[in-house]
Amino acid sequence: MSIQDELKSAITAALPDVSCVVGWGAGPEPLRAAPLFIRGEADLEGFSAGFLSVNNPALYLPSLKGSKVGVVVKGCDARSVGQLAAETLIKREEVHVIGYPCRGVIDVDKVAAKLAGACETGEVAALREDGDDVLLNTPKGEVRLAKKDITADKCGRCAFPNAGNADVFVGERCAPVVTEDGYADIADFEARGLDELKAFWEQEMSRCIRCYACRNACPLCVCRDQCVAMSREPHWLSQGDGVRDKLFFQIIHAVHLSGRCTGCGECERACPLGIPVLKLKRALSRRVEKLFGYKAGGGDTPPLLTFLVEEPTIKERDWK
Amino acid sequence: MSAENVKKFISFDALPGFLARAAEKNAVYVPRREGNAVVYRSFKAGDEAELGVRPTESCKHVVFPRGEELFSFAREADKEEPGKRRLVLTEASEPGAAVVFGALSCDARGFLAFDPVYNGSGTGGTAKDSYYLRRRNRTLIVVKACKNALNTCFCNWVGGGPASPQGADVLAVEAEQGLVLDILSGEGTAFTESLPAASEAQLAAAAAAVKAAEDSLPKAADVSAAPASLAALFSSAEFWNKESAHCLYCGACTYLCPTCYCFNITDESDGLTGVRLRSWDNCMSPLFTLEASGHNPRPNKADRLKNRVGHKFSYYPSLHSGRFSCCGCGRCIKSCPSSVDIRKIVLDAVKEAANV
Amino acid sequence: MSEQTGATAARPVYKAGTRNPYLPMPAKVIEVITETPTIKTFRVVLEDEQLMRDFTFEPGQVGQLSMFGVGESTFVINSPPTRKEYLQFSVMRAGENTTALHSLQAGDTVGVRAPLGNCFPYEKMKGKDIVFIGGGIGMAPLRTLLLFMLDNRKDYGKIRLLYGARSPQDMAFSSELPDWFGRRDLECTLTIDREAEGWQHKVGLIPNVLLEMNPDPNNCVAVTCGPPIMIKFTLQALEKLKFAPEQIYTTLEKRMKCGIGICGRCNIGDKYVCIDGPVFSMAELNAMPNEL
Amino acid sequence: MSVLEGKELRIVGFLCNWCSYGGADTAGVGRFTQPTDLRIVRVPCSGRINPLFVMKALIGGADGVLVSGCHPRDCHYAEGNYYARRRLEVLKGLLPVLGIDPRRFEYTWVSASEGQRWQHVVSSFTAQIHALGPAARFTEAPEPARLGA
Repeated sequence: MSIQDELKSAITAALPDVSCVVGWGAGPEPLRAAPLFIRGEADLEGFSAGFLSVNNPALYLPSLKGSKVGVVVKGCDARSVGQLAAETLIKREEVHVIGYPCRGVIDVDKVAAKLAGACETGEVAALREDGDDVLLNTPKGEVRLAKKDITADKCGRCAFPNAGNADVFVGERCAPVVTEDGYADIADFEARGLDELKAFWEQEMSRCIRCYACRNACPLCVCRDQCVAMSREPHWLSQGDGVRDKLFFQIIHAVHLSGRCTGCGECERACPLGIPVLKLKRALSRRVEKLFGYKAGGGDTPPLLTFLVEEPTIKERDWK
Repeated sequence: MSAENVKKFISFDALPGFLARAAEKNAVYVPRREGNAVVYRSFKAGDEAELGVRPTESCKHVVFPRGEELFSFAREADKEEPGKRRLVLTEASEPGAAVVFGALSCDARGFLAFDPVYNGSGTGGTAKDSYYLRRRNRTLIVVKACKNALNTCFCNWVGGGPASPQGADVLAVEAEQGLVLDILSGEGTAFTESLPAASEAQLAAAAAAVKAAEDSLPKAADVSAAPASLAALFSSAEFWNKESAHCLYCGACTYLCPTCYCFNITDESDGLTGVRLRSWDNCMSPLFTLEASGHNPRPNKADRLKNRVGHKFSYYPSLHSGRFSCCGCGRCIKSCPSSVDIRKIVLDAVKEAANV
Repeated sequence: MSEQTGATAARPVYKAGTRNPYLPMPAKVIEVITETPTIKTFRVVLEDEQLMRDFTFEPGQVGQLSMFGVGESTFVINSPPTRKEYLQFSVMRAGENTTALHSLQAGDTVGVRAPLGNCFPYEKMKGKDIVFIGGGIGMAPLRTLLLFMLDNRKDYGKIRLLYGARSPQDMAFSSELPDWFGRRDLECTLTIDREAEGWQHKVGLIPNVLLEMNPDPNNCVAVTCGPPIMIKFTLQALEKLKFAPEQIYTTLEKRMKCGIGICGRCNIGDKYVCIDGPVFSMAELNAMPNEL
Repeated sequence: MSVLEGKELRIVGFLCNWCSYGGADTAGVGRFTQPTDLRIVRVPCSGRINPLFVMKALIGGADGVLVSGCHPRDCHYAEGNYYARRRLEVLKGLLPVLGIDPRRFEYTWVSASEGQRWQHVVSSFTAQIHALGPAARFTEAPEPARLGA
């Protein structure tokens, strides 16, 4: 049985006990899938998990709290489920987690870069997977791209490709791409120097349209309806179009995710203007990992919700 | 053909110089590639306009800024009564002239959805939005016709086309290493005055390009039943819950949309001074309709998506002679982080209503 | 771009000097009345004397009150157009702006954008009996029409007022009540939800008291305003009393910003409460989508 | 000599009510000389300090931010400063990636009796900020001057 069929059987088996199973189905264009809410076997027809399964279905779980639901997850999505459960934002026993080995997902922006000059991604009429490659039907003919060249950055540093906390796991577990996330991207980025980075953020954030897709796509941004970004009391942000306020929102998002972010990258993927907002969260994750050895998503108590009287890893300034 | 109807031509080589000269007189906005996005930026000499890849955002912010000062206020010391403060209101200064060069046809048509509303149709013309109107009147729009359709394009469903002249002052069609310019307004005539007339060969190439672009669009779906269908489904919670299940109710669709015109008004103050600001608002946000009492007429994302689609394909047409407030640019589909497809919702609604 | 030579639709014309509909008129607060622990009434006069003299409005129209630096919110002008010394607004403290408004004192400046919206169809009501049914702060919009009718008393038949509040302390306009009771051309009924010491009027929920009053629907119009739950049951009571939807008027509240039908948030289907309302007949509301 | 020399910079201090605010008061009562750049915001506990207070100050134009609370084991509310220590220590990781010099933010502990320690902390932190100079401010404009332009 193929992975697809195995997943479908797992979903079918789960359906009697859950109100729906969240997975992926056909999207509006060949390069994009859409989250799929499977409520009955009829909905299963369009289901597919694989290279296009970009969206993190854990996003929907807090809003479905109160009834048992199923969710099909990649390894990174499973980390979000784990973190939500660790923070009691969902009840783990209310979620039926179906895992499968994930070998990476597409980054449409990388496809756009590969096709630059020839056509836009929106002109791709069909996509077909062929082993380690994809074949794209474009107005300029068939284009073959290696999956590794158009796979999301996060997949290149994936240490958890197999949903560790799955209730049902189908397929053979695959080897992690790396065993440790070295945060080399953040180190390289920081090496650009303070002045350049300040200018970088000013330039990037000036594209921001304040749509809050980054926030609403974040599975751990659970207070989005009462977000401080919209609050008038206290008035953290103006509604203006200035770069400073837009950047400050990203700071709010990053700070609120410190010790919680699993690095699923949905914030950055959701940004219609391609602003690399994950960097700020990763900078904090790196620090959390270094100080407390904590990787969000494993189910342990988040490090900022606890403390040690003596903190062996914190080297305070002695003011001598 | 009268003199002002002569089509002009500008070669791609001559374009940067032409735009640089225009930028001396007006703010000129052109699409520019930045990272993975294409956004409208004010043109500076030496810039390259991106006229190939279609802009991620619409150009509506040139006429309808994301954040616009309506007026400022200050509490100034009263010279006559020491210790007292006097309120001073100062209206925002007049905007200057602007040019958008390389807008999409759907972007230009988007303003046609704004126009009647901002011209005071709701109040019988007694309250016109002076801020919008003056910018609208001072913004010249040069449309760059699309060469082909994207998967998400559906301008032909709602009365548009890749080279529709609606809303444009100048319509530019790519041909022979340059642009053939169809001049559609007096301002367009003045703007292109320095340019030579297009040759027969250039005109023929442009006509062929338009034909090819139009042919690249799949046949338009019939959405004429949408207004009645959406009205009929207003109370169908099941339908809207299903259509909105994967929506994450951010504002990407509304803020990228050339026709979404809703706004918020907030005071942003700092001590004794401040501004009343008009900023883009988003009907997908629960705060849009949340009342001070805590009551919200649209508490669920299903209610809000219903309003968004209903506004474009039912309420607006009922108020504005059947015109949809959707220009079919497809940005809401293309940039939706959760792949919500407004075409599917409208078609599903038509189908569902027919079954009821 | 007035001259169009092509197939494009012309832009709407902008004439220099077009009135700025967002600019409030500064107004001086001349009196603040504490009605209840959460409701204050403000009497304001436009600072520009000419504007104040020329200011006209109809009963039921609303205005936006500005606290500069905080924001704007919508309130009915609850003084009648027949009494022009000041404009009166009653404000229940609920959110940021109403809290700021409650800090106003006589002599302070507010901004006013008014009049906005439609009005009660007082012409159509001429020659008819009128029943006002107000709950809590919902009395404010009724006050303007009630006083207007009392000032044009001969145009209307029997006028009755049923006004209810949770407790005697929650009853707004209490300083005016003796006057209203003293009138022979107005039948006044007050009610509170629960028994209170010293209370000499009715005790009971508004819809029940209304049924007890048993107004004759014949040639009668009911005008009601109050919290949603009260409206819901009052409408049921009116239906029981055989009032037709065309005979019932109410005035709605929505979150509003522009007040002139542009900003897009106060719609119910294709109707905008700020311009097509706030006054609607039940018949009109029945024809609109159910999204209150 | 720089025109900025001798000029005050904008340093914001968040001090807990029970220890560090008292410590600053002790320093004042003891007439210990200290630089005057610091503007103090008194908060109930260092645990009350939302890391966003620090960020808002830095983004809003502060040249430096200093947080001071009760010494570990001395928190008036028993554990507030333990949580603060973790949060603020983590926050330090965000500054460089934003292009903000991490030396512009420090946290420490000063008790109500440590007037002298307070004087030392303020003086050395102020000197540190003066050595860095005024912070470059993030633009409020919608569209900054482009990189390289």
